[in-house]
Amino acid sequence: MLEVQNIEVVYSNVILVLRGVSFEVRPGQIVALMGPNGAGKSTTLKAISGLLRSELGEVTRGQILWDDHPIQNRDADEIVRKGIVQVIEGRPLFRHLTVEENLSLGGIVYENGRHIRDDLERVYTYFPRLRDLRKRVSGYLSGGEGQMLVIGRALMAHPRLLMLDEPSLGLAPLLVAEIFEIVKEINRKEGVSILLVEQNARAALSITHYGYVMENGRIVLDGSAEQLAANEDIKEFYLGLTQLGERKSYRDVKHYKRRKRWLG
Amino acid sequence: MEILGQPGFAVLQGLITGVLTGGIYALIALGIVIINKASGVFNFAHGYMMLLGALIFWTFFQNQELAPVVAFALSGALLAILSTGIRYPATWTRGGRVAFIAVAWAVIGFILLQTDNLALRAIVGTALGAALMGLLIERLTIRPLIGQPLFTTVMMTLAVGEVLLGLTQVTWGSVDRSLPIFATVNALGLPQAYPPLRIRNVLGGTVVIKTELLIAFGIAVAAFIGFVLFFRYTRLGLSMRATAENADLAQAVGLRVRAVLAVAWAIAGALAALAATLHGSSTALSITMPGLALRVFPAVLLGGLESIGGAFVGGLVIGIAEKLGTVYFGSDVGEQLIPFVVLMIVLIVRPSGLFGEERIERV
Amino acid sequence: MRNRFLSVVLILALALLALKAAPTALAQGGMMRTECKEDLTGKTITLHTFGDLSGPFAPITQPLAAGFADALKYYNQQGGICGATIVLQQDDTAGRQEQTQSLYQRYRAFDPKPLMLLLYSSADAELLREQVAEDQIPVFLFAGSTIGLYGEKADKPGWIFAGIPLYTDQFGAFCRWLAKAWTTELGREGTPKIGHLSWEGAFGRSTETPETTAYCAAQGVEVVGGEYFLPTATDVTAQINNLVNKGANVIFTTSLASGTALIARDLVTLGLEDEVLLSGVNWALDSSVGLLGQATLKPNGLPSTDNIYGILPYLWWDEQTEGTKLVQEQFTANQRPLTARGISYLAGFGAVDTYIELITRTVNRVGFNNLSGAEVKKTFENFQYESLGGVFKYNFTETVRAQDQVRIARLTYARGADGNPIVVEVGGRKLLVPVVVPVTKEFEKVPDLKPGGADVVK
Amino acid sequence: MDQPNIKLRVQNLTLRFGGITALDDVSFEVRTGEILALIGPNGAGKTSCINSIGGFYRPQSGRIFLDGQDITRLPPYQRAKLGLSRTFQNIALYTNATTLDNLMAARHIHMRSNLIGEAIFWGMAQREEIKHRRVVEEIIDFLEMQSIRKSVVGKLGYGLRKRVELGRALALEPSLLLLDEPMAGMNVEEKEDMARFILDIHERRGVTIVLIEHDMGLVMDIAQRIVVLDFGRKIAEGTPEEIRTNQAVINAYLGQAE
Amino acid sequence: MSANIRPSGVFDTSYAQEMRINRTRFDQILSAGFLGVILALPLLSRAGPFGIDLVQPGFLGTIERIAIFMIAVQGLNLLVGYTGQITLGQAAFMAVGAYTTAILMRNGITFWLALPIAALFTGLVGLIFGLPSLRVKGFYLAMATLAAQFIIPWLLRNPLAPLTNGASPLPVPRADLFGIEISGLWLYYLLIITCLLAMIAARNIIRTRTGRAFISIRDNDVAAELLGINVFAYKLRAFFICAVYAGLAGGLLAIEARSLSPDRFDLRNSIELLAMLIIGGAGFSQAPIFGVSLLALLREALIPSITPSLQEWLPRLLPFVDSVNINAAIAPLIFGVVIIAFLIVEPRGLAYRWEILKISWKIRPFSY
Repeated sequence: MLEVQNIEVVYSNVILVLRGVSFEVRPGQIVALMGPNGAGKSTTLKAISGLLRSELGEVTRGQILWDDHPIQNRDADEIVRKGIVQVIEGRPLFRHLTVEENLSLGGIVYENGRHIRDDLERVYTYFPRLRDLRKRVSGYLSGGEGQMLVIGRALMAHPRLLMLDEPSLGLAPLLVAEIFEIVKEINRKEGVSILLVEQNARAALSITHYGYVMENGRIVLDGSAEQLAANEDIKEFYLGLTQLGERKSYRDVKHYKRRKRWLG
Repeated sequence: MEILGQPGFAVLQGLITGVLTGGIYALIALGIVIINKASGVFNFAHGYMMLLGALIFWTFFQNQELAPVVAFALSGALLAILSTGIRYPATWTRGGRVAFIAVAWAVIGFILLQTDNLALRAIVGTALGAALMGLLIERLTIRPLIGQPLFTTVMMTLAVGEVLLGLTQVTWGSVDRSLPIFATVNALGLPQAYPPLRIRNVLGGTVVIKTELLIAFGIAVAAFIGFVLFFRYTRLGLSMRATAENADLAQAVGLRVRAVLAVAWAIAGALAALAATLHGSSTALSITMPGLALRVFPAVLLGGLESIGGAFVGGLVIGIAEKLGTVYFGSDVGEQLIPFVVLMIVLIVRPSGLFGEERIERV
Repeated sequence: MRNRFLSVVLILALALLALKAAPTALAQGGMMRTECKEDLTGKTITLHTFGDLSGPFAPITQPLAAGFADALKYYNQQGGICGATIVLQQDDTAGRQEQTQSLYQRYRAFDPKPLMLLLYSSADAELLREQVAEDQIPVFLFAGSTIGLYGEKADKPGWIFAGIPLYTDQFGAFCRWLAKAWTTELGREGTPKIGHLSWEGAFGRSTETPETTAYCAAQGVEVVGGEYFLPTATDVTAQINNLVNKGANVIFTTSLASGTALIARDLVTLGLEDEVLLSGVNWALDSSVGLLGQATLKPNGLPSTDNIYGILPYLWWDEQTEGTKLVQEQFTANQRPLTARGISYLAGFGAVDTYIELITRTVNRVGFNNLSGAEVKKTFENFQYESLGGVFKYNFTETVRAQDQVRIARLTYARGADGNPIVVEVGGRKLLVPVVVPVTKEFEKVPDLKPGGADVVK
Repeated sequence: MDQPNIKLRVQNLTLRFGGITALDDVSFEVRTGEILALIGPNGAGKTSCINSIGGFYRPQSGRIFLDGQDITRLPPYQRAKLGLSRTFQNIALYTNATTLDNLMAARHIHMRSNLIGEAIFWGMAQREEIKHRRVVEEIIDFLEMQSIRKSVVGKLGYGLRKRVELGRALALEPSLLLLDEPMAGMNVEEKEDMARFILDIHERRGVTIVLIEHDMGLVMDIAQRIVVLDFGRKIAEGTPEEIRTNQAVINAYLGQAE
Repeated sequence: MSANIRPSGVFDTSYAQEMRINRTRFDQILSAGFLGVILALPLLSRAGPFGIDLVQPGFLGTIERIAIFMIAVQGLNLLVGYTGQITLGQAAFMAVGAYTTAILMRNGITFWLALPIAALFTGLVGLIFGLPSLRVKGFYLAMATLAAQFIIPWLLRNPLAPLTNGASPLPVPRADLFGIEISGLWLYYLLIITCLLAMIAARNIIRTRTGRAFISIRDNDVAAELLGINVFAYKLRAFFICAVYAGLAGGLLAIEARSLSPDRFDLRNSIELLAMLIIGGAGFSQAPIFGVSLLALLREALIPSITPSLQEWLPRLLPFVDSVNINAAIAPLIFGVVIIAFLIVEPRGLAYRWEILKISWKIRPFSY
């Protein structure tokens, strides 16, 4: 249902960030987008969700199809209305508003606003902790609670595609597992497709159906979760395993590291 | 009967007048606060919006022949602009929207053309005109700057002020105008201001309460209660608070940030016109009006830039400080120094104003 | 809209004819213009002027610009200056001193250099005082600034000449009259005690000086102090209370249009309209005050601004003379709005007339080809002239740089034959017609109250 | 009173915000020349602890000693002068300045030039500028940042920004370095680079390091001792091996071993 | 900005060389040429030695004021653009400098001593009004400085009236150098050279220790503090420098205008100085050059020169509007519209656009 066809993104008319990225997300799928920092993963998400424009970026070539209609370079709020919601990296909250107000804002775009009560209840069933915190000013939430809140807020808009940017960033191992469990549950119960950008390849591959690896603004590798997990390069660079399948110690990293890059 | 060396009735008089003029200050502050709340922009053009708004009111109030036509055109333009931003029920067809606008326009036009009540017509016409002014300012000058440094936008409001000044000059010239709205008609057929309320023999003298200031104060109070409820309980109010805090994020969660900003500017435009008209009714409509907005800045800060209630309290505090300062230290100290001294003290004691939101900071 | 204003003006003219106390005694004969010795047909002479058209003083300066425009049109039809066409070079300072400075630098660089500069703000004159002297450009100023005319210590007459008396001198003349008229004409008891209540700034503060206070005391009038307010003020009751508490029974104001109207209004609010006499410099008697003051009526049904006393150093619109008739005709012909029928328009018109006379005399003396600022100044320094046939009377000398003949007058409203105020209708709103009535019939010389002046009480 | 080999001593630290207790009577020591890891679940108070040591938060009670000197009441910039330096969880670089300027700014406490000298720039100020530039260039070399020397850091990728931040902390020439999640959001390869840099800093420059990190593999590999916090309390302290098997830690934080 | 993009063939072989302000030949020629033209302008005017009349003397006055306001705006740039603090009181600080210079000169102290004393004194006043920056941030700080903007003129008008003539103007004596009166060309060169020195000093401050501390505070004050910068002391230092620049500009304005009044330093002027900075591009050292030139030329040269023709044909275009009203409206309308246009086209300021232009020139013919 989402098809990204060979897009190029340029910032401030000078900086070329994406050099022809193509991939697709099918209904009900969880798709992961992996790759090192600066590969262009976040930019790809922003290109889809229309958030590039506030950063002076622009899709200059290629197209993004949503249900076979092009949606590149549209306004962000319009994209949200079409059913694509991005959860931005860094867990941005309306810090001076309460948890419940934050959630309501997520639902404000949903045409039948009067169902907002039901929607809140639905979010609280996924994230029971938010119910206890609902009158709390969100600026005082911890990282994990914040992550729950932003995912909950996105759910309020009844998305058909949920895009998560680094949900595990800076979270404790237990919390990462919890969040990913909920994401999986949301995918299963709501039938929401999920596009996941994640550094934590182990966690990502544990829940995804399909994955793409990006480097330098290009897709360099793709495959099902199983295929990727079995790939030697993925093992070494993203899972930290040696050829023998054991994790190597960070103490043993040498100065003359062997670097391997796909393509160039 | 003396209070701290000054005649008691004079002190009381200063206090009462301070509270009442503070009401007008508060309304002006409210207009500035609302734009700041929605878009984070400190609006230097507010004084000029006041001038233009009040002159629109004057035109409707003064002119029986031309004004209805102007109002009719105005309401059409306003509806046309709004129709691009209003969210209709999704099921409406294009024809339905056109019909809706046509009916709305006809209703407004009917009120404007039929009524003999100058004041009613002026109020409707001004509300439309001032809201249109706000919308146009937002659309033409503020919207192109979304995502740009905040100070650029603040400077833009300054430039807008200059343009508004030029426009008022072209259209109305710069002579002072009287605006007797709170008045009856006397035997000669002249408008006669409502007599002030006099309370005799209080603290050794007579204390008077200007009726027009009292009415203005009442309107201000009503406006404030309305806005507090608006921001607390309506979806639009919530959207505005969200947009003010983080416009990029608001857009990301799907708010129509532009529409929200446009509405905020329209409201501010109408508020500017209201405050200016009330002020004009107590003295005169003068081209010096924008200077009044500058004098209200301390009130805005005193209350806190984002606080509706704060704007109200700030307005009153500045009003009272001015008048009591005048009673005790003379006008050159009272009106020109005291408000700023009060501001300095408050800012040092409470850096984000009396009711401003504490910044939530984390490292 | 135009037609309506026109009709208003016609109604006004009729109303004025009905005035019972038309002071015809003051009407002058024909208008005296010096004969030209040289025919300048085909030439152009520029009148240079800049000032605050869009800043804080704009309410009063806009009709001035209208006066310039209409006078220029009229006099050019009449043959300009000995046949030469008068061209207006006009700019706006928006009340900003940098702009004044920069405009002046442009103007002084014009080729040919301006023969005279027409200014109307005290601040501009004070800023440019030294510079115009260096560049030898005389200035005709429509404000009464002591420093501008005579320098910081008031001992150096410069290149600036004022069309109205110094504000200090105006105040002195008012004290002198007040002392005499207090119990007799005004029928008051006790002694007059004046409080100043004026706009903040150089203009508003110009009347409250040690010299004026001492002079008034010598006349038997006590000055109890001063209070100031900003043009944006909503209310001056606190200031009035302060002055009254100090014993003031007269308030003297140096402010324009809405400022004076606000004081009048708050006097009524406080119920002091009969106890406290409102008075002011020449600007306080302007029609703008009379129009604005109608929003509040006194208990007797007349506007709050009825019976403001003040200084009238020129003839007023209602005084039937050839000059006022001419101005009235042009005013009507150009369909000027009622709001412009004040001192500014009159001053603008008179200034053009004065300029013509000034240049004519200079041309007669030195010839067109030798015209220069220095020569115009020489003419100015010995300039006895009744502009517009006596509407403005000038008597400048080596040491006297300001107009110095005044009457005391009163702002009131036109009455019909039945003694009731005349009500006219403008655009659906009913209005009374403000008029200025001289209280003293004869012009008198003002006391000289600049520092070190002849009448300063030691 | 402190033994000479104690670099930093945190004594009974308690910190509250409003009603929330972020740190509850926390005490631990950092020995000179060791790498100490501070771990714990989110909201356990790790960052609050670092912020208290750095001076950004004022604890309600408890004391902090650096090299035996009580620094509890010192403002942050004074602590920096005593050799304390840190990086931030959410990168806190000077985003509109270049890498070079970011590092040069951290040389602040080592520079002596005065305003007038700077305004003229000739002589003293210029010589000093060049002297410190050399130090900074060494660090740039050390962290392999030559190619981004003059890039505005706001435009750099996340991993590079983390590295610039480490460089800036180093430019202070600290004796104690506080690293708040230096490897968050990195993939394994980048983590390896970073780990190498941290070990090099530790070995070659002899800097004592306090490290907050969630990646257990990494912590276990490079830390010499570990302090575990949960709900503002210290629940364990010891070598990686001891922590790995500590039941309280497993319950609160690690969950089932991966 | 990508300052590392340079034409190929330009290498630095020492740190000193790399630290130069103009590192490429292009930059050097451009700035030398620009300065040359500015210095040569008066020679081409009527007052010059050649007696040719190419440059209007009025235009020289405009350049003088541009030089003066550039100093004030550069001070503002250090505080607002580099340190991230906001002040709405720059005009009031200029007033302090101007009045101090004038009062000292009127008491017989030579201009050459009065000016530095005034600048330093203004710096101290700036320190006082910088004190709220300890507690207050952002727009609240702007408003605390707004208080300065009202309190200082009030002091000048009321309690200090015996020294300042109150609301009335204060004449300023002429400055002289070894008996030569500083006026005309001398004044022009004095102002240009002072401005140049002030610009260089600012540039040097920006690129050394203090400047980096300022930038640290602007970009991240918490990090700056934790990394050893005494944030409050440096904020105060920024206020001090800002006020010293304002004082310097004020002192020069005193001898240029030769007559001072408190009205000349009101809030409008402060805001306009800020507008000059924003339009020029806050945080770029060339910002004052662009911002001040644009606004001053617009107000003093462009608008007056097109006003006559507008006065001619606008009333014909709008016959139903009184021509008097049109004349009064021309200046604010044009001024406002031009600023709006510039802000929309280049919201980050002209200096930013200039940098982009230079880069695209260097990497031509590629657009990226």
